[in-house]
This record gives sequence, structure tokens and C-alpha cells, in this order.
Amino acid sequence: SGLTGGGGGQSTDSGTDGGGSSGDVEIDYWMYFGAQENKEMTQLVEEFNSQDNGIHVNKQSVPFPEFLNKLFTAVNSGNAPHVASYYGSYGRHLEPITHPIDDYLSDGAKNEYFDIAWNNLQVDGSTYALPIDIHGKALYTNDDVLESAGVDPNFDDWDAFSSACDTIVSDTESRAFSFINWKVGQAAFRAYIIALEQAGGQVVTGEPGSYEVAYDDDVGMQTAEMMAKITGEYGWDTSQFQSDAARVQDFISGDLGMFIAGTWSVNNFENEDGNLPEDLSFSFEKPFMFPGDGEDVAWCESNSLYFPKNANHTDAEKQAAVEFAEYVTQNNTLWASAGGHLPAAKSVATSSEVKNTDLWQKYGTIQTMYEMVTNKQVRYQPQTSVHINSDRFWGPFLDMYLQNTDVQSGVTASADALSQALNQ
Amino acid sequence: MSNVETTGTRSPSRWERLFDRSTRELLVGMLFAAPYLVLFSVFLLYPLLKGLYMSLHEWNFLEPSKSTFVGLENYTRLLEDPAFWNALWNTLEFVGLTVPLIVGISLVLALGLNKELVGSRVLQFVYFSPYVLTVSVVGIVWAQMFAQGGVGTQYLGWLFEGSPLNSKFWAMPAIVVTTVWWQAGFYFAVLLAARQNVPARLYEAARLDGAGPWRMFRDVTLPHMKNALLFVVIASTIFQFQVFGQPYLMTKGGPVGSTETLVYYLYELGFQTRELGFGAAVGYTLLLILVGVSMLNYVLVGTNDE
Amino acid sequence: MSNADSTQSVLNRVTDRDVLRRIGLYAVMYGLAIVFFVPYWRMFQLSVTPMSVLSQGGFHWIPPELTFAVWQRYLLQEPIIYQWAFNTFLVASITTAIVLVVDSMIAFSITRLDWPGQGIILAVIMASFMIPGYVNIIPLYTLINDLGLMNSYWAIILPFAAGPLGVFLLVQFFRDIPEELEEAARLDGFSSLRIYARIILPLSTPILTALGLFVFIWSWNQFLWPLIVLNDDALYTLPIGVVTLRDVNALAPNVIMTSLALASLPLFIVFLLFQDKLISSVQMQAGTG
Amino acid sequence: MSGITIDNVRKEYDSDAGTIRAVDDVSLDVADGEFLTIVGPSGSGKSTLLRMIAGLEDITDGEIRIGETVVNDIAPQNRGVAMVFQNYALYPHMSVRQNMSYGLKLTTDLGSDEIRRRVESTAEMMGIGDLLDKKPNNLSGGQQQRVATGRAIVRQPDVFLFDEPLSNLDAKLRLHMRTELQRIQDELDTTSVYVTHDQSEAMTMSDRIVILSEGTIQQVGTPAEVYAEPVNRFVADFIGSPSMNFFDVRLENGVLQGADFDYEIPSGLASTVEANRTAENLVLGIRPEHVSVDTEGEETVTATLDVLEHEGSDNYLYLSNGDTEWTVRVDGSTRFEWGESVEFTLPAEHLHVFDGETGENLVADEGATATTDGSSVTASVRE
Amino acid sequence: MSGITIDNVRKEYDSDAGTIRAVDDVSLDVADGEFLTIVGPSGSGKSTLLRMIAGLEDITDGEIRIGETVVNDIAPQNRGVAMVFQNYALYPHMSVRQNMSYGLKLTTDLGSDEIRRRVESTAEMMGIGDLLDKKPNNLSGGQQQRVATGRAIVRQPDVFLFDEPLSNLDAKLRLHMRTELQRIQDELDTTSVYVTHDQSEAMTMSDRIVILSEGTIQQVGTPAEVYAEPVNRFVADFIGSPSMNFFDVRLENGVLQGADFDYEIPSGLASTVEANRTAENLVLGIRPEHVSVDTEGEETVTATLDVLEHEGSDNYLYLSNGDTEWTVRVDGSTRFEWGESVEFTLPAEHLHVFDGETGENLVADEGATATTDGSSVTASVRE
Ligand SMILES: Nc1ncnc2c1ncn2[C@@H]1O[C@H](COP(=O)(O)OP(=O)(O)OP(=O)(O)O)[C@@H](O)[C@H]1O
Ligand SMILES: Nc1ncnc2c1ncn2[C@@H]1O[C@H](COP(=O)(O)OP(=O)(O)OP(=O)(O)O)[C@@H](O)[C@H]1O
Ligand SMILES: O=P(O)(O)OC[C@H](O)CO
Ligand SMILES: [Mg+2]
Ligand SMILES: [Mg+2]
Repeated sequence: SGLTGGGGGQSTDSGTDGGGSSGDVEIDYWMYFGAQENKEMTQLVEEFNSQDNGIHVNKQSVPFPEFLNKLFTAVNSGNAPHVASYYGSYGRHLEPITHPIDDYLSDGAKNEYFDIAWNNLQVDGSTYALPIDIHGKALYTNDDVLESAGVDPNFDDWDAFSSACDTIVSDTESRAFSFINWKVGQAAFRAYIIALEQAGGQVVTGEPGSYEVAYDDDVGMQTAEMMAKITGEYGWDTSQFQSDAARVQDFISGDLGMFIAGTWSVNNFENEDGNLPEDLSFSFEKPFMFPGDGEDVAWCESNSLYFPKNANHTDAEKQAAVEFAEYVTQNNTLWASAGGHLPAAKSVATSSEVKNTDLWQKYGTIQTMYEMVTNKQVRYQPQTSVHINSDRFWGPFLDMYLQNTDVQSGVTASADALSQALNQ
Repeated sequence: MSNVETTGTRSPSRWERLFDRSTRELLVGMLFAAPYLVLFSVFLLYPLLKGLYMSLHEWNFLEPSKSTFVGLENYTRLLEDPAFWNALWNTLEFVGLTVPLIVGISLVLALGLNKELVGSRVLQFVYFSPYVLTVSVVGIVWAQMFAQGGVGTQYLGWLFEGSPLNSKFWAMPAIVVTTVWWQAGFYFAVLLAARQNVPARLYEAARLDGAGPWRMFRDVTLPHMKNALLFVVIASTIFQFQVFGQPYLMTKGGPVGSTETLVYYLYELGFQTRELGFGAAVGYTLLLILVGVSMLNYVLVGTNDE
Repeated sequence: MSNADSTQSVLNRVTDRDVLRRIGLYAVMYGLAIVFFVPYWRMFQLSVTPMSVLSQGGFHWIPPELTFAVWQRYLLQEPIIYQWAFNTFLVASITTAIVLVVDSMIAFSITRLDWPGQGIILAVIMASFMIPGYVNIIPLYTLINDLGLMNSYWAIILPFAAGPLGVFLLVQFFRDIPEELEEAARLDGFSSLRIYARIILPLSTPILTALGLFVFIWSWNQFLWPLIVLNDDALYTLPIGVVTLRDVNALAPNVIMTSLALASLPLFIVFLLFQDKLISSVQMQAGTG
Repeated sequence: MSGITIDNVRKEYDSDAGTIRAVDDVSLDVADGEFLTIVGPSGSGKSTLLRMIAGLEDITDGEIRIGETVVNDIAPQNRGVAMVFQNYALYPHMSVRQNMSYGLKLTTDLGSDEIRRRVESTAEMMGIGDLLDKKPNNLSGGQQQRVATGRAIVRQPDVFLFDEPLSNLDAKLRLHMRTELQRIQDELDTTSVYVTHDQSEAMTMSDRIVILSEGTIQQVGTPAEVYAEPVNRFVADFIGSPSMNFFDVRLENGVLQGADFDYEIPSGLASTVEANRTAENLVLGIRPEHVSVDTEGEETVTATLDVLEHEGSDNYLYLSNGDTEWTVRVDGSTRFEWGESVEFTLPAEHLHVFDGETGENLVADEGATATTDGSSVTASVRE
Repeated sequence: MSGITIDNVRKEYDSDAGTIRAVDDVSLDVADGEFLTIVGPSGSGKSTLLRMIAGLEDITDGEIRIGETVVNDIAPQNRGVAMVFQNYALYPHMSVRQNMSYGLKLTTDLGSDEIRRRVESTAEMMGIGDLLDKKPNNLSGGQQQRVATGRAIVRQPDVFLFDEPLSNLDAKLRLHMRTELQRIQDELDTTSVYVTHDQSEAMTMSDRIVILSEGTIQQVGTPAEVYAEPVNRFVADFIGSPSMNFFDVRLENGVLQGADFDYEIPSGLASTVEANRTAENLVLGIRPEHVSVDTEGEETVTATLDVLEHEGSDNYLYLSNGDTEWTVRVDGSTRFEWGESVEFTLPAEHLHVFDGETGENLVADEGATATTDGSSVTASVRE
């Protein structure tokens, strides 16, 4: 691309994808995927382009931290792409800049996906996106560590879990358990939801569109306290974070027995050659050990494809965009085998290619996720109209966990900021 | 000299007859000035005015025409926002720590390198070269230095129990150290030039007058470097006031907002939550602060010049 | 070192105290140099340390094993860094060229031609010196957006080229070019354009080189603004490219450090080639302050 | 080739402190082929006047003609003038050849062969034939000066203008270049206006000298005239080195009464003074070389020797009586002792008496017409 | 107060191009109270020699004594010297008062009252009493010069050292400050060593002059001696302005045969030349002021007038016959026409004949001992 590489709908970009024939409908696609996921998505796009269907997709990588911002600007300046990836539960937030696709969907598309994923994409009765996957967070255990402490990784309740943690701390050199996997507010938010719901609490109450902050009640406060005690009183984890990804590092090297992380986190275990380390044995357990008498549910999310507004887009292009999205969301076995995600399309999720992967068979990450989805043990975060994952709201939780702030003021600061944003 | 082609007086040309001298100068002058003036007015002056305008509105990003005029509300909100005061305080802390360190270290480097040393070119390279690095390289390398297994934690870990970037107290000093490493070379070069411009004769006169090394420094070197030192103080103050890259890359403003600086705050408002009107008000406030700082400095310089 | 002669004669008087002082000086200067050098060493050292060593934890000044796999990967297999380097080079070169041409033209017009209002215009430009770049980013962002320049290099180049530093430096320099030279040229029949192109510009090569180097480096190293206005990773410049590489490779210090080292390399080479010019350009800048 | 006529020319600059009148109502004729020097202290308006002739400054008021043409509105390059600047103003990035040929290229239709020929023959004449391909920075001061002069000559202008062309050279070279410039002017016979603040340069080089002060002409005349018959104290002081001795005196009965001496003057002289003077107080002036230590006259002054300076074949005596100090030049062979009393006379034919108020020379002959109040001055050219 | 003895002193600098011998085996006595001037062209080692006396440069070889003390290893501030620099080297941020008292404060035990008194009386003497509270940058060049001199005087040193102290002043002021410095030295009677490259300054100011060239002493003597009896062609050329006329000649039967003239010289002179000379070719020298246009002698030379320069009361004639050029000074009242033939004589008592190889003056009287090969030179002080 030249100096004016941005351009409008008719992108001139042709670097990465083989050319479609000149009569093709050209589609721009923005995605934020990095590392493994980027490779696989690229492969999917190439696959799609190589089909003789009169559509050509130009993909662009946009860095995640700036993604939303850039998308808003692009829509605003009339430069938006036809398709853009984002979280499924962001429908309300993205609603002003995307358009519903019900008119363009092929018949029965709805039935291709797990219901929970499909329903999550509805805003006021319209479909705003198609889901690529359902990814969730659960409990990774390093089996070597657990073994050397003589601990069995089936935790039914908080007591069993706590004593296991105490044993690990006392009997091994390793730390027992980290509540978060990445030094970022979003990781704390996602893990907190799991514990909060098991304790019977909620992030917000009310209906989409009129949410009220709820986690500043007793349950929310107690759950936050539990979280902070992991690095405090309990001594299961250190309040230091040596780098953004330090917990992953510790887990692989056996310095950490267990942590809450996503299905896709296995990607981060890979070494330079793209393989999982041979001497690492781990499993992926349902994270239903937190105290309280709420429901046993875990947090989940879907990478999804949205359709930004752009007055320059023709109807044919919009149609082609949806066609492309259906293809990518319904033919993505790679997304599981290499990306570590549970595909959101039922038939893909249960295909033999997916079921035969190590991740399903040996490590059980995708399998566990599949079970939780089919057992209705996962739940999406609230569909707020604000950018709820922002550090503005969840930074305080990270700070509580790192013992940089006390629980009371951390929760209050977080809740105040979110309330204020929700009421704007 | 009576032959051909002497440079005799000639009559005025057409261009000369068409416009008088001052009109011609004006036309030619504007022709030369125009390209920059266009750039300047479009990309500097206009945004400056527009920023003021935006700061008086609740700015609708998607549909600017739906922005509503709110008067000074953004400014009053700003003054009531604890995050603003936190960012201001953090920025002052950063500047207050960084500027003296930069001045001190660059002065030491400049005075030392003014002597003839074996390998002075190499030394100069080492001191100055960090300045040509981009903030992303600097920030990431130093984040590593202060992370697990990094040099900083390895040797100074006892100070801050693990990584300083995790500590409310030490995160800012860590960013300060990073910045000093990055920037000191620039000011070192400035001060070195100033030192080398001190007339050698003065040291000889001072020697004959019986001055020792300290006296020479105090009575000859320092007074001569005064203007350069003032430049260093002013320039680094203004530049460091705008610190953004280091906290963005090293701490994301944390822990507990202890490294959230004014520009970082501005960036979040403008580009994360897209409250552009409010962000513009922050920008203007920053401008006022910096103009105040410069004024103060100019006053200081002014009274010091004889 | 203009006053080396005096220092020399002072230091030649070999007494014990002078020797001690000299040893102390070397200790301080080389000590500081080593401290300054540590980050470079760590960057290089980590870039050649294999993951197997890194995941053990532990601290090394010299890694027990070496691998150049990551260097190979970025130098040979994944061309993205070349792409970014090219982009950065393009942006920095165009910016530099525009600044040199446009700034020298207006500086010429202000110092060498005589027209009403030039004083006021110069004053306004100089006053804008006080406006720090970041203050303007929000309105500038909406402007770039309105102009449809998002995700294009002009979005980086044009605002940068509007800065007053070059005008400031060149006005100072042009003023010091003897007026007689221009008058001699006028008597010789030079037009204004010819005086600009044939007299002023050739005479200003030192300052133009200095300014050019400076602008080039600044532009090369821009971070926040390209981060905001560029969307497409194929369009990225090195400084933001390496940050996204970090986000993607957060686990692998050797990968990150290699990319950082590669990103720093071009300017390091420039610096090595132009050390004196660059340093004197810094000093010129200060001279105007 | 042509003369220059300057008619009631005025130049005002606007500055913060109000209007500066740099040149005030100056009128002057320069004859065809004449070598005219303008001298005066710094800031007296010499350069301004020259630059108005060149066209580098606008003329506020009045008219300048070169030959028959009024040039007020003609661009510099079209006036047929060439100028040599104090700092030579050579284009430092061009070779000597380029420096010399540029003006020809731009202002004439000459072919490049012809230009080459002219440049080379001029360079030969200036003795810089072997420097043609060097850059000015590689030349010595004297060589640069020659190039600058050559650049002016090669254009074969009607008028040469020089603005302190020698002041950047060291003393010896300056002396040498004076001679050289004179030789060239003799040869080319081109009308020349030469600005300097060095009176000795002016005295040695010119056909006529114009003495400027504060923008107005003080006197115009040949070197001999302005030396021997300065019209006022300013000129008397400015011309000659060391300067004329001045003493505040009164005239009583034909006796000049100074603070520390009395001196009787011839009655003819005394009555001329009486006739012309406007004030009670007068100033007596006599040049150091005119004081005579041959004490043959009956009227003498006595003073004590403070310092004796031996310069070449001359001795300078610095004498004092009371608060009055005398500088006297005597022959180098004369012997004096420090502290000795020296007796000397003031030959009447060399005495100048100035009016204490107007500064006018009360005993000047009427040869050169001149005024001190800025009104017009015309003088005929010496043959 | 004390004299200075310089004994076989050498100074070498190491440079990239090898060792530079800046001062080569110089020996010299400066008497107590003497005013000695060192002259020589640029790079001849004047400053280096002076700075070794001051202690600002190490002495490579040899010995320097001030009074009875060998100072080679004594720090500058303890040598009892004070120095005045070319650019004055005033501390720009200190007031005149502070500049002057700084050395006293650091090197003496004087109370601040006493220092104040001394500074003020010195300032009075230098005529800068009312400038004491100004900063140097606000002073004129002449005032700065006075402050720099005052700063040296106030320390009441045994020895004053001056390194071209007047060369930054303009011509008139330079003349004036010469006289002033002489007066001060007469008054204080402090041993002074004064470096200049300006021979006229050296001639007018000094008790004795040392002429340096390429680090070696050419001649030491009073101004009159070096003017009248230069030991070699270098000195003859360097001293005097305008320079001596030189002509390549041979001596045949008592007749000097130049390219364009023959001139018979007295037989005594001829035989002295014959006795001393080492080479066939000789150089005849005569100063412009010694050429005589009174054509009374029978032996004359004739040449054509090219240029006449009128300077003050003198005329300089630039004459030529063939390729030989003559500069002649005559009285200002003598009239000559351009192109006229001028006949003149060369008085034998003013003729110099130099050896074509060694440059030595073959007819110099034996008054001043001097050599050209750098071996030691001693000369007694003129009274
Ligand atoms: N461009 C200008 N603007 C304002 N005033 C000026 C300008 N040029 C000259 N002057 C003023 O005009 C007067 C005459 O200046 P001019 O340069 O002609 O003097 P000069 O006799 O050439 O002096 P010098 O010997 O110093 O060159 C001075 O008072 C000077 O300050
Ligand atoms: N610090 C130094 N290092 C090397 N060479 C030097 C140094 N100082 C002087 N020289 C050399 O020594 C020689 C004598 O220099 P010096 O300064 O004494 O000459 P000078 O007679 O004072 O000349 P000028 O009239 O130019 O001041 C010169 O060749 C000079 O280049
Ligand atoms: O974002 P940058 O690179 O301009 O950073 C500015 C610095 O953070 C100031 O210290
Ligand atoms: Mg002038
Ligand atoms: Mg010297």
C-alpha cells in the first residue's frame, strides 16, 4: 500500500492474499488476532479466497489495544471495513456502528451454532454478528506439581481446594494457585465473574440497556476479599507480577501449581517450534471450587464477526460479507485444532477432526469446554453499552490482587467508575 | 571599455513596470512562505483553535453536529476528577525526579568527557546513543530489566521485593531511571558543547590568580555554562511533562494509577473512552500548565541575563 | 576539544594527586559507561538465549547456550520487520524532505525578503514553539479523520512537518549569512528564486544536514501518533510494530529482544555514520533555545 | 562610462526609536573617470549613500543619475554598476571562475566562450589566473580581495563601487592592495566611488575626498585641500594621523591665550579671526608635523617631554605643560631625554583657528566651497 | 622585583605530524625593571616562550629563573608573575572589582579592606575608577584592556607578561594604549615581557627587542640597533614599515650589479663584504626613507614613477626600472608627476649587504652580538 493505504471501501490492498479474479466483490476484513490465531485466521481467509465464489477478502491486522478505537474512527470517517472481529457480548457497545444482518443470513443459519452463542449476539431482536468460537476460563493444573504434593485435582468444594493449596505450599517449592493468568484488568474481571456467580452474586442487575452495578454488595465484596487473600492471608500466590505473562511462565516451569486461564492459553505454552513442551503434563478442570451457593457456571466469550456501517458498501458487498462470515464460522476446524478454541458451530465442534486433536483427547481443554457448554455451565458477561472490559473498571481488581489497594476501596472505585459510565 | 557588451544601464523590465518594488517583494515573499503557512495553519493552528472549541462541548464523536455546548463544564468536571489530580501529581513527581537527575548526570558526563580521555569517542557513543532509540524499544527493554530475571530485580530486588513496576512506590522511580538513561545523552551533548566553549584563556587567568579545581569550576565553568544549563532545565522540564510512552509500555499507568500521567490520562479519555470534549479540556489544561512553566522559566532566564 | 591545550598543560604536571584524580575520572566515566551499556547487553544477550534456558528462570550475564534461531527467523523467514523498516524509512524520508524544502522556503522569505507582516507571522510561528505536541492530539485526530487521512502516511507526515523547529533553526542560520552575499548576487542579476536555490541553500548545508538528521530521527521514532492513526499492520512503522510483536510474543523474551534489536539497528547505523553531525545538530538546537 | 549625479538625496530608516536620517540631503557630482572617496566615522552614512547608488537601498528623497539616466527605479543589476564589498561577498561554494562569470551569464548575452575569455583575461590582469578553479575559502585574504575586484572588473561596468574593500586585510597587505587598486583604476579609468573610514586610505588613493558626518557632507576636495584647509574642526580632526593638536583659547589683542600658554599671532591672521568668529571661545589647531622645534622664531612654547616614541625614521614627542598635552613629530635623528624641557614654535602658515561654537575654520582659504550645515555641496574635479 | 634568566630553554609539542619544536634552545636575560618585547611572525614561538615563563606550559628542556629562583617546577600562581592576555580573559560574570580582587583574595592574606583599597587605587590609576561595578561585557575594548592591565598591576607582581594585549583594539586606540602602557611601566618600573607581532609596537615601546623566527632568536637589541643594524635579512625585512627594498646583486670590482642597475660602493664597504661573504650572490638592502632624491652624489639610479601615495606629510613613491621596483619616501611637499623619471642615490652609510646563502648582514657593525643559528644570545640593557 502506498501513502494513502487506508482508503475507502474499495481497498487496494493485495499484498497478503492471492488475487481473486477482477470481477470479484472485494471485502475488507479487520481482525485483532495475534500469534497462532492470526496464522489460522489467515489460513481460513486464504481458503475462502481460493474458492471460486466471486468474493475476495482483504484482511488487515489491527492491534488489539487500539482495535475498538480504530473501528469507531473508521466508521465515523466512512472508511469502515465490511467485517470486523470483536467479542460477541459487545453487541450493544458496537450497535451504533454496525448493522444487523438478518436480511443477509442464509436460511437456518441460526441452527448451525450453539444456542448460547447465537443468543448472545442478539440485540433487541436483531442479529449483529456471527460467532467464531466459544472460549472460556477454567482451572489449569500442573500435574507434576500436584503429584509431588500428593494432591488430587478433583476439587468439589472450597475446602478441598484450600487444603490442596495449603498442601502444595507446604510440601513443595511451588506456589499453589494464581487467580489470574495475565497482568491485565480484563483477566481479573473474567476470573472474578466465575467466583462471583458461584458465590451467588452478579456483576450487574437489570436488563440490558438499564443495568445497575451489583458487585459492590456483600457477596461481591466477600468474593473480592477471597481473591485478595490468595496473595495475602492464604499465601498461595505472590503479589508480584514480574512480567505481563509471568504466571504462564511460572506454570510451565512448575513454579506454580494451578491457575485460572482460558482454553486458548495452551497457545502460550508452546515453545519456539510451536509444540507443547514434552515434559509438561497438565490438565484443564472445570473451575467450580469457589465458595458460596451460587450456580456452578464459568465465564465464556465468543470471538465474533461484526458488520460495521459504511455508506459506501453496496448490498452485494454486505451479502458477500455475511457469506464470508458464515464460511469462516462454520468451516473452522483449524480454530480448534491449532487455536485451542471450541468452535461455535455445533457440527464443527463435534467433527472428528476436532475430537481427534490432542487438545480434546490428551489435555482435554476443548472437551471440557464442550461439556460445560452443553451442560449450560458457562455464561457470557453482561451486554453493556460501555466498553466493560476496560482497565478503567478492572484495574482496581488487579491492584487488589497485587495488594496495592485494600478491597473496600478497590471495589468501590471500580463500581463507581462503572456506574458512572453506565449512567452516561 | 567602449566596445560591446558593457553592463550599461537598462530600462526596467515588464515585471518591474507591472508592480512596484514592494508589491513584487510581497508576491515573491508570499510564494515562498505559502507552503509552510498552509501546513502550519491546517495542522497546528487550526487544531489548536478547534481544541478550544471542542473543550467547551460535550463532543459527539460519531456525529459531531450533535455535540452540545456545555460551557466550562468540562473544566469544572476536570477539577473535580480525582484522576486528574492524581495524574497531575504523578507528572509532577516524574518531572521533579527526572529533571534533576538528567541535569546532574549529563553535567557529570559532559565535564568528564571534556577532559581528554582514552576512548572518549566510544564513551560519547555509549552515553548518547540511547537517545536515538524509540520509546518502544526503551520501554520494553527496561520493563525487562525490571522484570523477573532482569538486572534491576536481580541486584536491587531487596529494595522493592520483586519488581519495582509492581510497587506503588517504586514504579515511578523505575520509569524515571528508564527516562534518564534514554534522555541524558541529549543533554550531555548540549552541555559538552557549552563546556568546550568556555575560553581556555580564562582557566589560565584563573590559574595565575591562584584558583584550584573547585574554584575554577565555580567561578569559570559554571557561570559560562549557565545558559546551557538553563536550556537543559527548561527543555527537559517541558519534554518530560509530556511523558507517555514509558508508563504506557511499562506499567499501563499502574499500580493503582501511580504512574498514570497527564498525557496518559489524556490518551485514555481521547482514545479509549472517546470523551473528546473532556479530553480536549485536559489538553488545554496541559497547555496552560506548560505555558506557565515556560513563562516561569523565561522570567528566570530574563532576570539572570545581564 | 578546543581547550585541550590548557587541560593538557595542567595535567602534564605529573604529581601523585593528578594521577589519583585521573584514575578517579576514568573510574567514574567508564563506570557510568558500563551502566549505560547494560540495557544494550541485556537486549542482545536475551535475544540469543534459547527458551529452554529462559524458562528455567535464573539470571545470567552470559547465557550457557546460544541460539541465533530468532535472528534467523526475523531476518530470513518473516519479512515483516523489513516491511516495517521500509515504511518507517519512507515516512521519515518524506517528512524530512518536506521539512527541509518548506521550512527553508519560508525562512528565506522571512529573513531575506521584505514584505509587510512577516514579523507577525514569524512571531506566531515562534510562539507555537511553546505548544507541546501532545496537547493538540485530540483535535488533530478529528481533523485527520475529517480529511480522510486515517491509516495513511500523510496523517503522520503532515502534522509533523507543520512543526516550527525547522523554521526557527533556519531563520537563525539564514540571518547570519552575510547580507553582502545576497547583495552581490542581486548586482549580478540573480532572481529571488536563484538566490534561494544557488546561494542560500548551498551555503546552509551544515544546518540543513543537522536539521534533516534531527527530523529524520524524530520522525523515525514517533510512537503515540502513528499508534493512533495507523490501522494496518502492513503499514506499521517499526516503533509500533515492535510493540505489537511484544503483545503477540509476550512470553518469549528472546523473540521480543530480537525484534527490538532489529528495530534499533537502522538508527544505530545512522548514528555510527553521522555521530559528529548528529551531536552537533543537537547542539545547534540547544543554541537556539 | 559615465559620471554620477546625486541630487538632494535623503535616506530615512524607520526604527523603534523613530526615524533615523542616515543620509541627509546630499548633493554631489562624480565626474566620468574620477576616483572619489567617501570617508567618515562609523555610522556617518557612507555605506548607505553607496548602496543607494548601487540600488540596494531605496532612495527616500532626491534623485540619483548615472550618466543621463535617473536610476531611482532601476533594479541593481540594470544600473551598470559593480560593487566590491568589505567581506568580499564571494560565493563560497563556487569556484573563482564561477564567481567571476555568474554576473556576465545572467546580465549579458555573451556566449560561454566569450565569458570564459573575459574571465581569464581579467584574472590574468589581477594575478589570479592560476586560482580560477579554487574555492574562495582556500584563498588568502589578499587573493580573495583580488577575486572580488576581478568579479567587479570583468563586468566592465560604468561605475565601480567599493565599500571598505581593504579593511579585512592586515596592515602590510592593505598598503600593497591600495597601490594595486590605484594602478587598476588608472588603467581602466572607470568612475569609482570608494568608501572607507580610514583617512589615510582616502588621502593616498583619491582624486577627491568627501567627508561625511552624521549623514551630511562636511567637505569635498582634493586630498591636499582637505589636509591643508579643513573647513571645520571635524575635518581637521578626522584627517591626518596622529590627529591635530587642539587647544581651547581666547584671542586677546592678537594673543592666543590657552590654559597653559600664550601665543602671539600675526595681526593679519588675528583680524581674519575676529572678522569671522561667532563666539568668544576659539579652538587653536596645529598638526604634530607642523610644530617646529627649530626655536628660531621669537614666540615659543615650552613643555616637558613625557614619552618619546621612535617610529621608523621619525620620533614622536608627547609633551605637556600643566594640563595641556602636545604631540610633536620630529626627525628620528634628533635626540631628546625623558623629562627634558622642549621649546617650540607654531608656524603661522600652519595654524588653524576654529570657532568655538560652529567649529568652522575661521582662517581657511576660500578655495574649496563647503558647509557644515548639510546644504548642497559642489566641487569641481581636480585635473 | 626581579630579572628573568632563560637558559637553553626548549619546548616541544607532540602532534600527529610528529614533534613540533616551538621554542628552540633560547637563552635570554631580562634585567630587573626592563621592558623587553618579543616580536616575530605568527607561529614563531612568542606565546610559547611567554607561557613558559608564566608556568602555563611545561618546559621541555632548560631552565627559567625569576630573580634567583628556578621556577621550572613552581606553580604559576607562585611565580610572582601577572599576565595580560590578548582577549583580556576577564571573568565575564564578575564585576570589574571582582575581576581585579580575585587574585588577591586567593593568593594573599590581605584583608578585604586592604584589597578594596588596593583595587580602588589601581583602578584610579588606570582611569577605570568609575567602572568598578560594571561587567566586562558592558565595557568598550579599550576599557576592557585597562581592566585586564589593572588586574595584573593590582597584584604587584615581580614580572608583567603581556601577550599581544593591544591587538584587539582599533588603530587609534592601539596607538593611545601604547603610550598609556609605557607610562605605567615607567611609573611602576616592573620587569615586563611583551609579546607582539607588530614591529611598530615593538619599536615604540621597548627597552630591548627580541626577534624570534621559527623558535630561535634572530637578534636582541635596542630598537635603534635592530633598525639600524639588522644582523640578517630576516630582521631587516621584519623591522620597519614599509619594508626595506631588497635587490639581488653581485659584487664586481666594487660595483653592485643588479638586474636593472649598477651602483658603485665605497671600497671600504666592498672589502668588508668580500671578507665576510660565503656566497657569490648577495642581496642589497636599503630602507625607503634612506633613499635620497637629492641627486648630489655622482652615483645615481633612475626609475620611473608608477604611483605616488600621499600620506600625511610624506609622499611614498613607487618606482620601477625594468623588473626592479623601488619604494621611496620623500617629503610631502616635493612634487612629482606620474610617469616622471626620478633620479636618486643610495647613501653608503645606510646600505645593507646580505649574504645570498646565510642571509647574514655582511656590513653590520659588531655592536650587538647576535647569531642566526639559535645559539645563545646575550645583550646588555640600554640605559
Ligand atoms: N537597515 C537599516 N535600518 C536602520 N538603520 C540603519 C540601517 N542601515 C543603516 N542604518 C543606520 O544608518 C546610519 C548610517 O549607517 P551606514 O551603515 O551607512 O554607516 P557607515 O558610515 O557605513 O558606517 P560604518 O563605517 O560602520 O560601516 C547609522 O546610524 C545606522 O545605524
Ligand atoms: N598546544 C600546542 N600543541 C601543539 N603545537 C602547538 C601548541 N601550541 C603551539 N604550538 C605550535 O608551536 C608553534 C609556536 O606557537 P606559538 O603560539 O608560540 O606562536 P606565536 O609566535 O605566539 O604565534 P601567534 O603570533 O600566531 O600567536 C606553532 O608552530 C604552533 O603551531
Ligand atoms: O510517546 P513519546 O515517545 O513521545 O514519549 C515521550 C516521553 O515519554 C517523555 O519522557
Ligand atoms: Mg559601512
Ligand atoms: Mg601567540
